[in-house]
Amino acid sequence: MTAVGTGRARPRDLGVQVAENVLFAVGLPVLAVGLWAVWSTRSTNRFLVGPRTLLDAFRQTWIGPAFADDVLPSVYRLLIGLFTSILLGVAAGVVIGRFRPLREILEPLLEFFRAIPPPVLIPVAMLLLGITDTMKVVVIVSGAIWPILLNTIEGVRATDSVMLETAYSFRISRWDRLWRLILPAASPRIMTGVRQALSVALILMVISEMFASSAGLGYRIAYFQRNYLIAEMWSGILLLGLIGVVLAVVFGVVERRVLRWYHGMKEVTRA
Amino acid sequence: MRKILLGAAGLLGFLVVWQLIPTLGLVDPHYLPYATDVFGRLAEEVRDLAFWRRVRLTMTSWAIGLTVATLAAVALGTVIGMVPFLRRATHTTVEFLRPVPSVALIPLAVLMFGLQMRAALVIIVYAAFWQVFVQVIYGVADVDTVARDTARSFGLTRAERLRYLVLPTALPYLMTGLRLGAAVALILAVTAEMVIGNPGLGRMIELSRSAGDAVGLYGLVVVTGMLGLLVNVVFRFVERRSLAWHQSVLADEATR
Amino acid sequence: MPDGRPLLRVEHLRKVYASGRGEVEAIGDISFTMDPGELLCVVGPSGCGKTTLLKCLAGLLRPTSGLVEMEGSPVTGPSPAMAVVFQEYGRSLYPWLTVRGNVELPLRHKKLSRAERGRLVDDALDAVGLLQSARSHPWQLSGGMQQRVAIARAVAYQPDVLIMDEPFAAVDAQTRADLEDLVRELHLTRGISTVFVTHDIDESVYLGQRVLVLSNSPTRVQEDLAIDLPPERDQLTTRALPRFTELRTRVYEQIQRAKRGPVPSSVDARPVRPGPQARDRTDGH
Amino acid sequence: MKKATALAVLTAVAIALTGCTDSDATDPSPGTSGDLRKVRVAALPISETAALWGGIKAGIFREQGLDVEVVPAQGGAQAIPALLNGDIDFAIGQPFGPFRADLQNLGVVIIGNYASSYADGDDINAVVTSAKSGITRPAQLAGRKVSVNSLGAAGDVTIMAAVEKDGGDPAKVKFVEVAFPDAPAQLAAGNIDAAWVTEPFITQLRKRGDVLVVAPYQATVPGLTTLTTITSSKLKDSNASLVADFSAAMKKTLTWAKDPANEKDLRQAIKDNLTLPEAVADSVRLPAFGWELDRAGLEQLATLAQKYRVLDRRPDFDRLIQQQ
Repeated sequence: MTAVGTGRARPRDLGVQVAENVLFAVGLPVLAVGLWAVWSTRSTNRFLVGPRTLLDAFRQTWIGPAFADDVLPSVYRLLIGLFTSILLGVAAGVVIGRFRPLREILEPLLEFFRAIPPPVLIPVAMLLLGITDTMKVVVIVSGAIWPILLNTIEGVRATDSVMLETAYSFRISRWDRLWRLILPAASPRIMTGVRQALSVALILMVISEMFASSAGLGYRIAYFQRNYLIAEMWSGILLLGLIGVVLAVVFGVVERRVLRWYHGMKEVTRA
Repeated sequence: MRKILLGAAGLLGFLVVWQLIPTLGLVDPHYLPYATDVFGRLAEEVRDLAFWRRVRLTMTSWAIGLTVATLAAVALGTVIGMVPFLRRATHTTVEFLRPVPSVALIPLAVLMFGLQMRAALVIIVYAAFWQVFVQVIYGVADVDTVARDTARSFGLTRAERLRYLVLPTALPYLMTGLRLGAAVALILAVTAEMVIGNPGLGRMIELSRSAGDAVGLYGLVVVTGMLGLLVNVVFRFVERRSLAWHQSVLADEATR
Repeated sequence: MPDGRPLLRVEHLRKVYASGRGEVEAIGDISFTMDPGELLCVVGPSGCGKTTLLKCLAGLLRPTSGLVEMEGSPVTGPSPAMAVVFQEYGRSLYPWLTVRGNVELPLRHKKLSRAERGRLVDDALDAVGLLQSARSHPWQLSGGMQQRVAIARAVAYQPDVLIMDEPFAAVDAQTRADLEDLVRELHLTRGISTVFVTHDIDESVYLGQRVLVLSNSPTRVQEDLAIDLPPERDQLTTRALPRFTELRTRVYEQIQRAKRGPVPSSVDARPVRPGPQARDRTDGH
Repeated sequence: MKKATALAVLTAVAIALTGCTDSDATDPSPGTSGDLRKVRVAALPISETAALWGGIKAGIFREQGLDVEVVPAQGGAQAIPALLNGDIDFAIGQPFGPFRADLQNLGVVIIGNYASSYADGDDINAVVTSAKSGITRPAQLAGRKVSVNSLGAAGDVTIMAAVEKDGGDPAKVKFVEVAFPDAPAQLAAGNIDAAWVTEPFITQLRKRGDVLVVAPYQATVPGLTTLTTITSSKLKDSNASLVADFSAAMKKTLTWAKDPANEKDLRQAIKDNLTLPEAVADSVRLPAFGWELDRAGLEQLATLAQKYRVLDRRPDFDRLIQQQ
């Protein structure tokens, strides 16, 4: 990666290289789990469990009907909320970003809404919408939309003036201007917003279920905790972590695809 | 000037719309109280020391959490960022732990620490840590290779390199991380109070909700928004200053 | 355009920008005409409003007063009969599209069959010698090649007038010479009418059939000079011709005079409110 | 410009702060607090806690040499871990908290009762439905959506028992979790068919025309305890005198609270500690306070819980219940 320490520049055996990469990737996690396993056999803390117990609990708790009853609805709401946020955030962001007076009128207001810690909107949503699935989705949207909206506005606003003039001079249609100029030009910022929205949405999915629910992942974890089902609770935390990781990976793949030009361009200018 | 006027007009317009919605009966005032009532209540609240005590409690756990997270992130981030071996070895672990939503740890924190502030701190620190840590790693990795080689060829020690090369480069990144971390820490400070029930603004929100006190609830939402805004503004200012300093230092070096 | 009417007619064009500290006159009074198939170079000192003039021609800016007429009808907005090549190729090509995508984009709203569109794109890319880079992204190409893409895009658009705004100001000398020859070649083989704005005197003489020298503040046409060099030109021999040197000297003198200020004999020179010199971003180097 | 703004804000704050009130401020404590032992007690922020607040204000705990701090807990879920790691010394909560803690051998003991429901007359909790639902008796709850504040606790267990007793199928009741304050709105919106609520919501709902279906405690285990006093076995073993003194004070407090002469003080305590509307605080029905545990009732509750598979085992009552 760096210029330093490239003493061994001669091409090495491919197998060795792959083995080394794998070792680096799994070395620390394996070591950590090993230490954890050893430690758990000696620990007397009743709120911590060993990896074996955790895995058993995970299998028993989540593989089966609980997956369809608790996990899928949660994930479904999360995805609906996220996609709604992206759709609304980008659409509103384009309008506000393109129209300067509107932007100036709304800016302080939007800054304020973004600054509200999203979980405090849960009680408000419960008041206005009752305890329904719609409310949970609305809560997710009302928290996740701000980073997307504000980043889209910023990205649209910063669309290069020469690119815009090019579009005007070639009489490129409104439609093409939106899809082939403004949105692509703003896409790096939009993706930044979506990445932030991802973690906010996940937090809100969990919290809204801890508050007002009789099902769902968040409710289930809180339920296990209330009943001192420690291993099951840990398995829920693990599952949430896995969902977070999967979301991050999927996002990473999408981002790399959508922003391939951007990363390529940055690499070229850096070189 | 025009911007300020338009912005103020926007805020005013929002307040008028808010006031009109219950006035016109679009939404029951029990669920969406009048803006005037909410701000009236707020005006009362800010004269109540108990209110400020709650603000202090929330901001104390925020400040402690952010400080602990930042110190840990800077220490770990600098070490891991400077040693390529560690960077490679920790990569998967970091990528796995980072997206874990910190609220997932709330039940665990409750079991471990019950109602103490420490339960909230666990969650705040976990969330804020990654924001700062990742930026510090970026910052340390951003040290110019030429500058690094120069430093080596002049025989600067590790400590000197850290002091004169790595820290100045990483500082703006750190400030960005700090801004992001501060916002996240506030979200979780309030969330923890709502869910765990340790005292502060968050618990007050939960209490207002369970007492059916919509006016108080909306007032507190406004207050948390203001706090969030304050945190954003202050940290953005600090970040901008640090960037300016950074660039002016570079310019200085160039003219010398 | 067999009827002998001018292709482009500019009459008493004036452009005043309203700025915070009063009005700034970018163009005082410009009049000229251009015939079909002509290659017209516009030169002038830095900050004389060349880019403003060009934007008025292209319909990107509305003149304060005066008239721009294209084939007998006034230009009120971007016209399908014109294509612009901007100086900043890096900012006028879209990095998320391939070379082919960039060239094809302006054709999408023209009512063409897919095959016809493909043929136009291929033809334009071939003309600038970039057919084999069609699937690359602009940022993967060198600066000169990127400007070729921009030229191909303009050519594929099949304009009646090609407007080029200091297109080669940001490329190195060798590339620049190649690109100049490309413009000459396109003009000769395809007969595209071209308005070429530059601040480079040699370039204007080498490229143009006619050179329009603009004066500074208020901007007017200082001189309209026909370039009577042979149509077949090349970098070595043409530039070595004594006539080339004469013309070059002539333009140079005019520019020096232009820089010194308004010509006293100017009838139209109107008093202008004092203010900072109008400077377009693109002219400000 | 910036400085001016900052100055303006400061001035505004300063003006706002002059003439401040302090709603948290407690009355200056009479007598010395020098040799008082500090005790932290977790309690729910509900009107039932009035007895504890009132007892403290009346100085009953101080007489026993105790300086009590009431820690508001969201529920047993937070209180019991806090109890176990020594963050608090005692907790007042529903019996299912200690039941479950005992099943996990966490070392929790119930040292006394706190409040119970009424064996006859209006009870302190009930299942309420809207008039148009057509539900009039417990058996009709089968197949309907009924809300309780916390699943897997005394609410759903006694409702299922009441349904079965009335000839309905308890397994067919669909329980959902809705906090008491949210239940009226949910009921009105039709998201649930019936709601199990406490006071003041029973009164509030009946006033708007909703109907009472059943008081499940009264219908199944009359006079069932609602809140118990718990501590950790560790504290009980290591500091028996503290537990004994606290128990003595609690006993006195609950006796004091039962006396109708002190009702005014109780209602004042509610107003001081909760943000309830004045009228509600004056009318809310208070439970039957008392220190003596009804072990038979608790065992019956556990039996029902086992029957309806809310608990998979039976708590060890000899270990769990240690009446002081």
